[in-house]
Amino acid sequence: MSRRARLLVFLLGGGVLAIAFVIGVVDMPGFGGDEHPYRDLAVPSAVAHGTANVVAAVNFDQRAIDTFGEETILIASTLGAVALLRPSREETVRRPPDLGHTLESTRLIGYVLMPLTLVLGADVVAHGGITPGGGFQGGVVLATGLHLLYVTGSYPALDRLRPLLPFRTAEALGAAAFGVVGALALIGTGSFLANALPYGSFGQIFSTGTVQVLNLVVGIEVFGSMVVLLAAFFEQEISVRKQDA
Amino acid sequence: MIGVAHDPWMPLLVALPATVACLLALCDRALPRRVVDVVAMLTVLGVTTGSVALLIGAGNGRSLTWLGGWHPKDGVGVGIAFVADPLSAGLCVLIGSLATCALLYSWHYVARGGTHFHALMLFFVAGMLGFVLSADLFDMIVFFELMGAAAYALTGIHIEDETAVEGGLNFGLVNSLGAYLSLTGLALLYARAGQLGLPQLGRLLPEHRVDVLVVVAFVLVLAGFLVKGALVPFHFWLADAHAVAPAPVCVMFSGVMVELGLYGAARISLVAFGGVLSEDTLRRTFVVLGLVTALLGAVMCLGQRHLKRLLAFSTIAHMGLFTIGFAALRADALTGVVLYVAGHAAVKAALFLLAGVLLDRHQSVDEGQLRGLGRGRWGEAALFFTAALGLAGLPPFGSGLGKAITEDGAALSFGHWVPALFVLVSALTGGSVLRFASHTYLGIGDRGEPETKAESPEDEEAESGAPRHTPATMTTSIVGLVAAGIVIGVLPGIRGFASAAAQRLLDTDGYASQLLDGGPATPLRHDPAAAWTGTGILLGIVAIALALAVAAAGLWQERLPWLRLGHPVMRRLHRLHTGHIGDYVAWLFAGLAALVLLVGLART
Amino acid sequence: MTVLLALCLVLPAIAATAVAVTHDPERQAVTLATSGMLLCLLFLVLQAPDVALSELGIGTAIVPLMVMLTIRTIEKDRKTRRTDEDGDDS
Amino acid sequence: MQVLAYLVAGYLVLVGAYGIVRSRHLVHAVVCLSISQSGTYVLLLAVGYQHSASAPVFGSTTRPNRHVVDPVVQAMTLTDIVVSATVTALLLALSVQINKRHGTVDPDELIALRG
Repeated sequence: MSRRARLLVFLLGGGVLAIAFVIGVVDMPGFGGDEHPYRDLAVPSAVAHGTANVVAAVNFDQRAIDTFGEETILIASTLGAVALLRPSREETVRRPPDLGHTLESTRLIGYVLMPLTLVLGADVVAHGGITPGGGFQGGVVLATGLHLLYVTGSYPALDRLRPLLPFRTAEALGAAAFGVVGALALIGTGSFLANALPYGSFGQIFSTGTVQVLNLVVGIEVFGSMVVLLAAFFEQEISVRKQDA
Repeated sequence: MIGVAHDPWMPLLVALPATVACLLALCDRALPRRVVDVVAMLTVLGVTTGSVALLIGAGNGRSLTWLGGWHPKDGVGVGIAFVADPLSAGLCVLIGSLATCALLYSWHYVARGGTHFHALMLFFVAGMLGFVLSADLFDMIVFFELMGAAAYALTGIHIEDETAVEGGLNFGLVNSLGAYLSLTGLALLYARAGQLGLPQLGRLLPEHRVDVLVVVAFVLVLAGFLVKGALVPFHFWLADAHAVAPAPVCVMFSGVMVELGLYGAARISLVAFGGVLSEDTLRRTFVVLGLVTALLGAVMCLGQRHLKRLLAFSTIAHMGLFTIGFAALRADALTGVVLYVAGHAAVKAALFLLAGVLLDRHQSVDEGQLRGLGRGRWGEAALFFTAALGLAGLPPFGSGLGKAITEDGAALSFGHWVPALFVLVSALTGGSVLRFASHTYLGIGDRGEPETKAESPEDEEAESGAPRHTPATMTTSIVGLVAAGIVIGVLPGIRGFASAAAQRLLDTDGYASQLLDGGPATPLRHDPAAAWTGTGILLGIVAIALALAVAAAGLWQERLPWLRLGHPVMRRLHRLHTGHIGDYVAWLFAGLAALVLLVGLART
Repeated sequence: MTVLLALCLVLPAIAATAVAVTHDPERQAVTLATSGMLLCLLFLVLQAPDVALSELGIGTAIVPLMVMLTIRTIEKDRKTRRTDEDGDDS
Repeated sequence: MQVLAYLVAGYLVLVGAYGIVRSRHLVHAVVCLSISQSGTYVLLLAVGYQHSASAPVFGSTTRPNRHVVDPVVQAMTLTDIVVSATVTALLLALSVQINKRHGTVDPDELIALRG
């Protein structure tokens, strides 16, 4: 279709759908109402299992299979992206040229902030069950913290200081561990991904049973896969070249 | 009284392939190639035997497990359930066996290093199994995304082939947009019902007035599944993705992934929306979708010269037939659809693997270039012609039996145009494949004008550097699939299973009572119609005769001038399938708008 | 419906419109990052700290970085392709 | 003003799709897809919101109580943000390879190649 015809078809379809959506939305319960039946079930179940952060309880305890699916999507997509970004037959990977020049101030801020961010990320992962955040958010903070190296130094510095094998191992073992923990819970208590560990007193770090274990596992996996994913994009951009011959 | 069986081991069917895939992802470069093949094959065989055990465990009733031990109390709960009724367990067996054939075929598949082919295939299998077993709407969408992510990567895995990467992107973008629209629909349902499980939604939705919100939520939730099921006008991505994906991946796409779209739409429409949308509304909506899809797919299939694209449109046409069979909402028609899906999967998988063999040997699957190159390979030609006749509904084949029973049942709901349509579509699709086979293996028929713009560029990259003679693993998987196609049609036990699967799908009250209250399942009726009938065999023969006529017309079209009339229509339809991502999204929204009007009007 | 909440709702809509209408590749990453930041603010106001932190990490840091790297790879490849063509023509 | 949040969510989904339809650059189309998905986050969180309710995290100062925002929608949105990041990464990887093979990332030019 021509651009104009395509726009017309879309506006027609989108318009009718938008009108139906608006009419439908008016019948929905008002914004900000206090009628949330699922919350009234989820909050006591989370408290019963000693998990202060109810979102973490829903993610890792009550609807844990969703998070299992999510982590499997993460490793499957990272694997797919790495496979799609591999150098093709007529390309080679050359040592990245060291041509970046960074201001002294950014270099200083980078070196100061990097360890800080890594500690913050580890803290967000560790306190997943009791404070906002958790395995996934902590893993992302850790990955972005590591890439401060790229901002401060240059890509060769980043390339030297983060060998990929440990991160690929972290990613694969983290994702596999999620299934293994679920299977252990199945053997232990007879239902997959059940919260099998004893719950201590409410609000403590280790009082949330398998929620804390799964948080740790997801944190490791997300840290690994984000680094591997960004490394694939960096490599494609900086060091993959067509063979000259 | 058949009580509900608790089977807590069910989630291992999903966890096992995912975990093995993670370990393979780590060390598949370090391990020798044969070890990776064996590990992947063992995993898939384990999954298949587990699915068969699940099927036997479910028997004629259902087996279920509440994950994490979160059982519902008086109808509502926080947990998610995995349910295996005969239909979902049967689909798990289909997924496992197709994956086994695909991996057996790719035994000599020298995928370049670093492609993680086997790990991605195992993630793909895990995603499909999770999707089939889950009884929670959000969980289905999560596994829908997992299935999609692995499929996008597998489609574009041959990055040296420019059509593969483009097909992968079209496939990825449209399917993801469909999944996000399903999520929007889910948010609307959650706002009203406050629960996410299918049986819970089925019980809570009727407590509110049936209004525009229900219609919009129904259409939006179905969007992702209609896109995956390649129903018109959401089908455009399928031809692009199938024409370029490697043969073993196409086996999984056409064999079972596309059918899962219809399975998801069926399960949600019956269980979640059964109480708010009348059966007439569902009938009218799905029969219109099925009719348009079947006709467009069959006509487009006729005009294709690229074998994989031809088979892709044949899949779209058959999806239309399955949708009409489902739309009848009758147990006997659904029994036929279950058999038809199984038979079609076996035959279509065999044809895609044969396409892979041809692509391997001649680096092209274009009808013009392959003309006469297949002479002398009688074994391959025999397999090709048998599979093509099976596709057209030859009586001993499962697809023939499925077609006969489906058109018989659907005719009671919609009238006698249904058998005519089934015969016409089978003839057009089967005829196109027969024409291709005759051109390639017999070298007969007109020279035909050389393809002006070769559909597939000549230097289409060889799929796998396999040696010129076809290795044994490839032929065994193809022969196995064709044999399975026949066994499905002949073995009486399979018809019993199909009848149980159909009745359990329609028994939505039993589904809800077994899941939420642990009540007994209603006993099944014995369905005598699920067998070879006189009219069924007769219609099958007519379809074959028509298919041969279509093939002959295609072979010698220069001598039949009146065929010229069809060319302008064909050209306009062909120009509609542009491959432009903007077009696909525009058609997606136009289709959804039309569906909202159709469902809205059908309801009043 | 406080004024703050209404403002926090309208701002991401404006940012999203900006992203949808800017066709210039260089500015894709920046507009996406601002849209991610505004969404993060909205999620904070909607009392969803977990989601805000996650949107901050993904929508503002990692996805825009990937978008920027992809665009630079594409532009670099175009430049080398153009210099090769100039090389052949001259 | 009861439905402003829902309308903004619907608008985000539509404007993302509009961006894809009008796009001249594949990366722009992928970015608009993630914008369209952020519409579902806003709709989910708007459905779960409750006036003057606090975040669903309890601690030493806030005793566990029911007067909190719905945590389930937040868990669902978290899962979708992960899905958004990963699908965007896959589609960006594909667009890099498309540019390598076809020399262009403009959908109009891509279909001109295919004829």
